[in-house]
Amino acid sequence: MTELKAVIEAFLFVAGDPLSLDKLADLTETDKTAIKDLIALLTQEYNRSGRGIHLVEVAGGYQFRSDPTLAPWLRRLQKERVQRLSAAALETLAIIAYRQPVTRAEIEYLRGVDSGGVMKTLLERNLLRILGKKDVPGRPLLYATSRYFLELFGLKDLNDLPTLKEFAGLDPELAEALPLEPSDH
Amino acid sequence: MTELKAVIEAFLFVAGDPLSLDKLADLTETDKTAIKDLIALLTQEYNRSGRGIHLVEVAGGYQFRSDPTLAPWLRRLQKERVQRLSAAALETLAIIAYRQPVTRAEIEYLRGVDSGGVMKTLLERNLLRILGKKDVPGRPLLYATSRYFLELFGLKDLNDLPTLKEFAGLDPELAEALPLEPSDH
Amino acid sequence: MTVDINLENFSGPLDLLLHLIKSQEMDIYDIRIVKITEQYLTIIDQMKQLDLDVAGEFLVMAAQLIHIKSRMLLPVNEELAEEEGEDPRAELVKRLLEYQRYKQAAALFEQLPQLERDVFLPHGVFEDLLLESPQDAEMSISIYQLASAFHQLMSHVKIEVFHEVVRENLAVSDYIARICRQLIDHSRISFRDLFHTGYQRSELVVTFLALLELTRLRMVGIEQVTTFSDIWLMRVATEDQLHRLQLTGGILDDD
Repeated sequence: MTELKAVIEAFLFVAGDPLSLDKLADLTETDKTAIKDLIALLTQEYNRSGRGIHLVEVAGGYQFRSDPTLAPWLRRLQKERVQRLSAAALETLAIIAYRQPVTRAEIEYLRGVDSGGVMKTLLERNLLRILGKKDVPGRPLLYATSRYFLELFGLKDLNDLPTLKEFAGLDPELAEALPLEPSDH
Repeated sequence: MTELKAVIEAFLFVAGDPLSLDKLADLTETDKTAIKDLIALLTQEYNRSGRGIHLVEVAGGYQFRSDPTLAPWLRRLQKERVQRLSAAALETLAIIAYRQPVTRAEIEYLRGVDSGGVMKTLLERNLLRILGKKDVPGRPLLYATSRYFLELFGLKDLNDLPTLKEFAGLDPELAEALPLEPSDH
Repeated sequence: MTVDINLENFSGPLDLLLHLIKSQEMDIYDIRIVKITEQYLTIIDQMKQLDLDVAGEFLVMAAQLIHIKSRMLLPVNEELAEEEGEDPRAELVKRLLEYQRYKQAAALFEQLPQLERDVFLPHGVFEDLLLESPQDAEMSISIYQLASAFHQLMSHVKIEVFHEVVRENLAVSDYIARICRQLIDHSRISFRDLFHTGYQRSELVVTFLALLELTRLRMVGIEQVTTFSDIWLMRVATEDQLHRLQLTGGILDDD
C-alpha cells in the first residue's frame, strides 16, 4: 500500500497535467476507491503548512501545484528564465556568423524572408555589431557578430568557429550538400 | 524558517531544471549555509521510503526526480519509446567523459574505428559540447561532455563519474592519462 | 577452430581482440600473438567467404597483427631491439588496456539511472533540457545548433538557386482552399508537409499567407512541442466549415 502511494505520487509528478481518478486507476490497475483514499492521504501530507507544493483537485483530476501564497517569490524565477533564440534568430545569426560581413539584403536573400525584426532583436541582445557601410549603391550597412557572441559560445576568435566541413566530416551525407559559394544577385 | 523551506521546495518544483546553491541563495536572498541545511532537511523528507519523488543533487544543482525503482510503472506514461544509447555511443561517450577535451582523431585511435556518425548522434542529442580547437596543426575541434550529459546520468559533476579503479592501478602511465578535474560548468 | 562470431556484435577490432584474448584465457600483458593472429585472420576470412562486408578497420588491425607477429618471429637482434625499443606487442597491449577501460566505463554508464529510462521529470521539463542550458548564460544554444542551422539553410537555398522562375499570379484563396482540402483529410498536418519541395519562393509565401489567414479565422491551431521540433497544424474548424472555406477561398460567412 505504501508502494502504491509512492506510485501515485510519482505519476502525478511526472504527468504534470492533472490526472483523473479513472486514469490513475487505469495506470495503477487498482480500483478507484483505494486510489481515492491514497489521494486523500497525499493531499493531507502536501497541504500541511510549511510545504511549498500542494496537491489540488483541478479540471477533473489531481495535480501538484506550487502554493499560491508563494507566488511573489516564484515570479522571480519566471523573470530569469533562460531566454532562447527562436529558430528564425538562430538561422539569421548563423548566416551572419559564417558570412560576415553581410548586408541585410544578403541575409534576406538567403533566408527568403524579411529579417529586419530578427536582426533588431539580435542587435538589442548585443550579438551583432555594425561594421560600416558597403561600397555599393545605396551604401547598405554591413553586419558582423560581436565580441559578446564569441563569449557566449565560448570561442576565442572567429577562427574557432567550426567550419561546416568539420561537421560534414562527421557525416558523409552532409559533405555532398556543401558548401555554397557567396551568391551574387 | 519553515516558510523558507517551503519557498525552496516550490522553487525546485517550478524550476524543473536543477538549481544550484548559488542560484537558490540569490533567489531567496539568504546565505548559502542556511539553504544547505534546508536542502538537507528536504532531502531527508523526500528520500524516505514510501515516497515517489526524490530530491537529488545533479549537474551542480538540486532537482526533484522520480524514484528510479518506480520506473516500470512510470514508463506507462511515456508517449514515445526512448532511443537507447547504442554500445558504440556509450563507448564513445565514456572516452570523451574521462579524457575531455579530446579530438575526434584521439577518440578514433582509442576505439579503433571511425566514430563520425556516433559523434554526430551524440552532438544532436546534446550530450557533447565543442570546446574550441586544439592548438596543433590542422586545428581539430575539441569535444567535451555537456551539462545535459550530467543530467542524463544523474551525475553531480565530473568527479562523480564512476571510478575505474580496477584498471587504475595497472599502468601508471594510463592512470595519468585520466584527467578527472572538475570542469567548468 | 569453429567460429560463430558476428563482427556486427563488436564495436571494432579492439573489441574483437579483447574477446579473443578473454575466451583463450590469455594474459593481456603476454598475448600469444601467433595464436591470436591466426584466430583473428580466420574470422576475417570466414566473413569474407560468407560475402559479408568486413569494415576497413578490421583489415587494418589484421595487417598490424601480422606485422607484430613477424617482428616477434625475427631472431632477437640486440641492435634492432634497441632501435625499435621494447616488445613489439607493447603498443597493442596499451591500446587494449585503454580500450578495455572505456568499455568497462560504458558498461557502468549503462547501469546508471538514466533520465526517461529510469528516472522521470515532469513532462515538458525534460524536453527543455535537450537544449544546452549553462546556468549563468542567458542563452541556451550550442555551437553545433548554430552550425547545423546554417547548414540546413544552405542546403535548401542551393536547390532553389537552380530553380527556373516562372512568374505566376497566385491567389491566396487558392492556397487556402488547398490547405482546407488537406485538413479535411487529416486532422493534423505537419508544417513542413505544407510546403512542397518543388514550390517556388512566391508559392511558399502565398502558402504561408494562407496559413496565417486560417489561423486568424481560428480554423487551425498551431503546435510546437519543443523549440526546434516540427510544427504541427491541428484542425480546429468543423469539416463543414472547411468545405465552405474551400469553396469561398477564405471568406467565412457569419455564423
